[in-house]
Amino acid sequence: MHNKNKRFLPFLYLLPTAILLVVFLVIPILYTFYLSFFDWNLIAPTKEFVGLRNYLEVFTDPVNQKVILNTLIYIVFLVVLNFLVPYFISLVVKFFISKMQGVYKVLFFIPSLFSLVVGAMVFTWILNPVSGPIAYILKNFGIAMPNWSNSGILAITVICFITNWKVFGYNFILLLTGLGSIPKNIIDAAKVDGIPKWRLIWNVILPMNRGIGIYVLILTIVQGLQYVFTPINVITTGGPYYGSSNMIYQTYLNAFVLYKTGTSSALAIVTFVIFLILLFIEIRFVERKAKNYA
Amino acid sequence: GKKTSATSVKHITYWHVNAQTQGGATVDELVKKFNDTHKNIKVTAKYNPDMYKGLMQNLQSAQASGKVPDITQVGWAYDNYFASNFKYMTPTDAAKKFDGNSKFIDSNFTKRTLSFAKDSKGHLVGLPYSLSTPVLFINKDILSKYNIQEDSLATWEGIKEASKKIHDQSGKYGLYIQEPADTWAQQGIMLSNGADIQKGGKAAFASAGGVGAYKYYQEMVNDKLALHTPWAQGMDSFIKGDVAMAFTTIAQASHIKKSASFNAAAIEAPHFKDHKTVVPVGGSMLAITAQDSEQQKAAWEFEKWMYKAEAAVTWSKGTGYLPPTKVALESSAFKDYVKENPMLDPAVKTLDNAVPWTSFPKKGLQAEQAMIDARDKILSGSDVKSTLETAQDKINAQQK
Amino acid sequence: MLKRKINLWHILLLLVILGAILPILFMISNSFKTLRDSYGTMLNLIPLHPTLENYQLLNQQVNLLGLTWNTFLMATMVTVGKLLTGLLTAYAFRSYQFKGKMLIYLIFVSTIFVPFTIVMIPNYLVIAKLNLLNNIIGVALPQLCDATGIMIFLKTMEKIPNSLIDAAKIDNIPNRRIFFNIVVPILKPSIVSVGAIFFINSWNEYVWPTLILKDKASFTLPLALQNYISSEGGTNFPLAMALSTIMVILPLIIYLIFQKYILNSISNSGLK
Amino acid sequence: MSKSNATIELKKISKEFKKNTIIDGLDLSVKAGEFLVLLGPSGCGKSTTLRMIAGLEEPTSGAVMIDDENLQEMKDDGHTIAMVFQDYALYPNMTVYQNLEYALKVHKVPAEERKNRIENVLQTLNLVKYKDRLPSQLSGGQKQRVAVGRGMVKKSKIFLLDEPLSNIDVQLREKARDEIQKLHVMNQQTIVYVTHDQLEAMALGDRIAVMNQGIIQMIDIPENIYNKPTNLFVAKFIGTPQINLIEVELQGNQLKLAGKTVIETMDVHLQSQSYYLGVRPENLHCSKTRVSDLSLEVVVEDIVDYGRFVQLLLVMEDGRHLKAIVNELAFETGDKVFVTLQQETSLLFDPTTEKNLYWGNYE
Amino acid sequence: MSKSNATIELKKISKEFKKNTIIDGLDLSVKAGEFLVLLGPSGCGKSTTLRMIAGLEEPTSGAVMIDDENLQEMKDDGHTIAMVFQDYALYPNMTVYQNLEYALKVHKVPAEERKNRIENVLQTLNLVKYKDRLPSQLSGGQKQRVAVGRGMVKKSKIFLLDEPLSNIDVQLREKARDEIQKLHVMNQQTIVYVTHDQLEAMALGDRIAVMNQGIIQMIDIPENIYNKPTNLFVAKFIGTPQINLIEVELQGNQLKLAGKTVIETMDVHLQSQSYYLGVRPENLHCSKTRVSDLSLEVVVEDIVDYGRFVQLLLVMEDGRHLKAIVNELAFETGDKVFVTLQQETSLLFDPTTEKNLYWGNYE
Ligand SMILES: Nc1ncnc2c1ncn2[C@@H]1O[C@H](COP(=O)(O)OP(=O)(O)OP(=O)(O)O)[C@@H](O)[C@H]1O
Ligand SMILES: Nc1ncnc2c1ncn2[C@@H]1O[C@H](COP(=O)(O)OP(=O)(O)OP(=O)(O)O)[C@@H](O)[C@H]1O
Ligand SMILES: [Mg+2]
Ligand SMILES: [Mg+2]
Repeated sequence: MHNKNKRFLPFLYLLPTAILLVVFLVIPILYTFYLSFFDWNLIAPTKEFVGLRNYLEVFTDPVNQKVILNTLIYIVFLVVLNFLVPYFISLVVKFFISKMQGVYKVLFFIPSLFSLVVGAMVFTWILNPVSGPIAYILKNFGIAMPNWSNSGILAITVICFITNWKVFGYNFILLLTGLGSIPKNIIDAAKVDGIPKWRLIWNVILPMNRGIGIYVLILTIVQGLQYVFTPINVITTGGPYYGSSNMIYQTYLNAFVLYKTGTSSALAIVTFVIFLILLFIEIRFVERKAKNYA
Repeated sequence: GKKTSATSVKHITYWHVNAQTQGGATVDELVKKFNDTHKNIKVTAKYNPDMYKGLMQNLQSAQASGKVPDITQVGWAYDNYFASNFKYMTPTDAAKKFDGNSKFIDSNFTKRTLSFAKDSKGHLVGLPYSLSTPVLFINKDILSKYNIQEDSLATWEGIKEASKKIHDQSGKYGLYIQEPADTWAQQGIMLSNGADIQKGGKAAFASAGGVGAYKYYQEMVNDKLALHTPWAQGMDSFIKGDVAMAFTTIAQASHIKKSASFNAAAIEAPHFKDHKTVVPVGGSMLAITAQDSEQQKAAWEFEKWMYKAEAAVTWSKGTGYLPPTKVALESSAFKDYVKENPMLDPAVKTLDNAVPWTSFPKKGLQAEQAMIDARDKILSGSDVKSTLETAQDKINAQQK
Repeated sequence: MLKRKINLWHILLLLVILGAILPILFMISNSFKTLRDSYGTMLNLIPLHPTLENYQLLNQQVNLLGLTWNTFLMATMVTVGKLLTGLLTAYAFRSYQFKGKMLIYLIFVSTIFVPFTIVMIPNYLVIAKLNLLNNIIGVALPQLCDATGIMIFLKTMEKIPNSLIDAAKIDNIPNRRIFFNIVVPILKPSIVSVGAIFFINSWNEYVWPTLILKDKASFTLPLALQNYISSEGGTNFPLAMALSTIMVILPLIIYLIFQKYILNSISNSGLK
Repeated sequence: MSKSNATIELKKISKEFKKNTIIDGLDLSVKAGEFLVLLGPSGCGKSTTLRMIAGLEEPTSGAVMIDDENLQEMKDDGHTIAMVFQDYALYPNMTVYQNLEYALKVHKVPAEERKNRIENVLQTLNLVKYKDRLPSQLSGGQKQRVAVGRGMVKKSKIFLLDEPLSNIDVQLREKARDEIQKLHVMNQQTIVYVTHDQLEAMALGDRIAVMNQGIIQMIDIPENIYNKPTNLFVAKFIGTPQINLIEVELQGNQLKLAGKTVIETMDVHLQSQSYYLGVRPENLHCSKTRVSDLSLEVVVEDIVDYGRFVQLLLVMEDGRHLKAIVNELAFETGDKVFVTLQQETSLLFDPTTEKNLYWGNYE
Repeated sequence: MSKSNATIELKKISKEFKKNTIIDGLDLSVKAGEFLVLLGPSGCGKSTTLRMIAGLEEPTSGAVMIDDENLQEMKDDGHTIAMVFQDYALYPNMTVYQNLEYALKVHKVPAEERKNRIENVLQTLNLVKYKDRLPSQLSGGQKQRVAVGRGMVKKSKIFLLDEPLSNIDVQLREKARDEIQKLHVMNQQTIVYVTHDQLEAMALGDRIAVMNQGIIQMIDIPENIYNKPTNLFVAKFIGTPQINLIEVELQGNQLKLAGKTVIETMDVHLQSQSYYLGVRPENLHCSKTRVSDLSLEVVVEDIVDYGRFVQLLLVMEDGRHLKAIVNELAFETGDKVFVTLQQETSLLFDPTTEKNLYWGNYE
């Protein structure tokens, strides 16, 4: 058990992952970082060095400012729809009902099996503000459905709802699993002590489930911003006037529609930095325990 | 035997944008036919999703990796961008090199048609392959219900009146103008109000004509006479009978025919009073991107075959586009086809009023984006004149 | 009083389910409608003139079996690859102390936070250099870079008491065997569930394959869907819905088979 | 507060888990203010019974009555019952102090009183210096004390404790045991206390209920449990070292062990046949010299000196073993010893029903 | 197999966890074939010490020597050491049988022998009918037995057990204890056995090491641990009920309790000052009548009948309490009782160093 060559064993285990990461992640990121200092259209033989201009543009161009603001709005919506709502529902399922838990779990998860492309298609049809089923039904009640694709905020809402449809079940299960690992005896103890449920949830359950909670929260933001890419691309292409675009989509737009790799890379790097800040938060609160294993 | 023939076979790849719903099957069919009749050339057709933008995107990556296709279908909007960023062989060169003359080009295409495929320097980049024009699709059931004469729809003013009538009585929208990720249709409206999009390599659409056209459009939207929504949803609404007229590409014809449960028809693109109809042409050209001379030769041969009347008409039927060559347009096969599909008729007629799709020499894609942005802003209510001027200035600044 | 409250919760939950399931029913029902009907009788969940026409058309136009096989192959490669690397990595972190462990771990975990747009182009170039364009492997490789598995496995492994590994160490069980005889079996539920989720996600992967796969013969199902979505030519909605329905069959089967595992993944890791 | 305690009555309680009957028709009534100990081997259903009293588990059939009210229909205000869980069940995100305070706070006990009660309990349980620690920073024994404290602080009518001292070391256990007893004397709560430690049971219980396999084998005051076990199970389960059980023959009035008469009885109403004779180790009278004709001659095989007493392992001629407890280390391994049985301290069990036959002078 | 046991020697072992010194310069040597019990309160470092012997934890300083070889440099073949973990550490994916078999299989013990050994152990530990169950289907006590079995089956030179019986009920514990002892007699392994149960320690240990706060307070044979504790800690930790500790005054040759002479000593080399007098409860001689002038008059405050013995809580005139153990229930609460101390069974501790002063006839 004190064998010397076992020192290298962990690195052997890490090797496959490490190679993959270096080739497909680390080097590409460095390359993108490099590109963010140039003006280039992806294929021209020369790249023009522009220093920090691309970064400056990210923060000064009104369109980019709008997109950054949108990104924040997306985050708020995603957190509410894809995190708070599933969390609430998982608490309800865990603590407030006793029957049918299994059925709910099974059904909630089903949309997660679908591709977002499918989701985006189906929802554009269903939500067509003039001639979709919902619009027809609303019309019968004399309500005109707002033309959501013309309003940035409404478009964002709809797009978030579409990702919500897909992600809800997954997050719900994750959170429910976290709640499931809370020892039953604690709930029993509170029951004997006559502690009201919501109070117990607020005072004990949520703090105990904080690890997985924050994990899901950050996942919701980071992956959510990427998930909305597909519906944006399929439905609004970022419109009206960048009203539904976010930083991820804008990165794509700059790279593959406008062929401004410099701006695109700078945007990507800024996005990455924002995500890293989130990562830092997650480490602070979730991975802290990782240090403890002996 | 087999081995020697195998070595002499040239493999070429053909990149296109035709989805299954839009002629994809026809492309496969044509390619198969060509391969069957040409033992020494084998063409592989590769479909690129997301239309010309998607294809261009893939071509970028391909170029960067050095694995380019041999023949590429390039949308008009990417004309200049393609010309200045990719390596290709011009049809003129190909004809000279492999035929020894340019008879093929001259005899098949009109001057006007060829002009669509020229870059800002006037060089031919590829051969026009598919042509389309915007037309006005109409829901005859609605029109007749509200007693609207088709003649009155020749002008935008007439359309407005008709829309008003329809809207007032039914609450339905009168008009939908396509809103994809380009301003093709909107340019058509401006051109039909006597405006120029570009003049001497500079953007010029913020003229009185351009502003007037957009003001018209904006008012229509504000008054709920025209529907302002992304393309797919707009067309859905038209097909479901919630919008009476749709100003969109002729390529939609067969879809409308197959889906609509009402009496649908098409009429020529309208114009403003005192002006005549001018529309930018839509569609694409075929460019030879092969680098090796043998490949280029095979590509050229494939191209020429594709332009044969029979092939061109077949393709047209499959895609809903108009054929590019004189021979094909005048062939009895195509004429019969138009007879069966009267919606195509106005499109063919409009071809005579078509001009090249404006494509700015520098940063053309960003220029197009600026115009899209202007459209979106105006439709969300911003001041027409200043918005167009800002966009124009922005584009012109990029041209320096 | 208590009983009525519970009923209210069920109503809420049923509403949520309705929101989740109705679009799916809508999708399936439209796949059995003709194009015209899908516009005309959109609201009918039960088709007025049920037809298999879309499925037949689909079968004629694309090689469904081939598409499914491609997708399956790709998803399987990604799943197996991710499970293996994930397990190995998590195990290394769980059971060894070595220099730079925390740093390496952080680097690994941070990959979850890399937006895909950042690496798209460089990755494309790498795949092209490796001559893997138009190849399922080219689609699969970059997808392997995902630390989700590592994180989940590590979290599950942390629940394995130290003394369990210690007990094996005392008995001088070789590491390899500790891994395969003890750790992997204990993790089986989470391996199955994480694997199923990997598979389903990869199955639906869309943006990246679009870039790599050009040849129709190598398409995966989501790419084939593109064939029926066209802005210019109009979208054939019922046909697209038919393909969507076909697309979801395998994930659904996998889900139903492993549903218990997936839903209970971590909580029932056999340890308590 | 109205009354400081309540009666508990279990009426024909049964409990099944997945078709396995764990508790089968159990009847039990606990008087107000009584200290009842549930004693039994691991897995016999003690915790399950307690959980049903706490309302955490619903009986499959039967009813739990608290002060003659059906528990199922009672509105629980959180004041009636306090419970200490076998596995602590501390709120992991709260400090020791907060753990004790939480229920009181929720139920709006005035801050002043709250503080007093908690401080008191902390003192009693030797937890003062840990009061700001989180449960994860405590040792098992400390956690268990906190769990007990959390129950104590509530001053409920009924206090249920599920093996609350099993992880505490003996010294502290003795102290905690004393404290629990004091608490009971002071507060007069009705206490049901689960343990598998018989010393604890003997020391604490007003009455002890000995359970096995979901059935109460005997319920009585500690002395009777020890001296007059109703059946073989109770006899074996209580007392350490275990009671000696030897197969004997009853012939008329005489009790014969391996053919040799060891006791001559009067007043037998039993059939002449084989029985089990039970003698507690301390009742085996050992001497170096023969006391009477009835004395058995055995050899000392092993000696364990526990300090206060000495345990002898004796081997009979036929190889069977007996354990005896003596107060002093008067023998050595290999010594010959004479063992004398006394009728008063010997029990006789029916070999088939395993019931105590109460011969001799009992009953 | 060469030899069936090995010596263990800990040389100036220290262990820190995050700057907290848990073990501080501990020296300990265990003879080959010895049964050493590590006894101490919870958290004193018993498990840590054991884990260092097992090589699971590296000492911060010092060395562990097995048969005079440094453990750090040894190639472990998996045969030398077996260990039973406090928290069982059973492989959850293997049945009981597979758990026992696993290490043997990996180390290629022949199938026949493997089977024999395992069957044997299963029998011994009463586990035969559980052999195909998974650990999750076992009760705590059953799990612990499996854990012990897994260690037994290996027949290693050194067998380390970390509180292996703490979750087993008393009856089974007694049996398991006997089995472990038998096992030791048979296999002659070197055993280090951690417990906080002193009866277990007394019954099992060849020697007992009493630990507190990472320091070995005393290491000796059980009798000496009980009768001649070196310091106050050991005296208090061993024996239940706890030893009575009373502040007394030494005046010349006389020992005075609350001013009254209770013992007249000869041969004192101690200063006249305050000391702690320690008397085990069973050594307090209680009688209804005054035995001598030195007898103390006390009142019985409480009586607990444990069956085999009776515990009296006595209160002195000045309110201080004493506990006494008597064999028979001869007193009643409120009775006046005369307590007589005997010099031979009384210990004297220095109030500052807390060391036993070995007055009287010891040493
Ligand atoms: N939720 C459950 N599902 C199935 N069986 C259970 C459940 N809870 C308890 N049991 C079984 O019921 C029996 C009694 O369990 P219980 O916990 O009441 O025992 P106990 O007397 O408290 O034992 P211990 O002294 O070990 O705590 C055991 O055999 C146990 O396996
Ligand atoms: N990995 C660790 N990190 C920090 N402190 C530790 C660690 N392991 C043990 N300790 C501390 O070391 C001390 C001794 O622990 P150890 O487990 O040896 O106690 P023990 O004597 O076995 O107690 P018990 O009888 O409760 O099992 C305790 O105070 C404990 O909190
Ligand atoms: Mg229990
Ligand atoms: Mg320990």
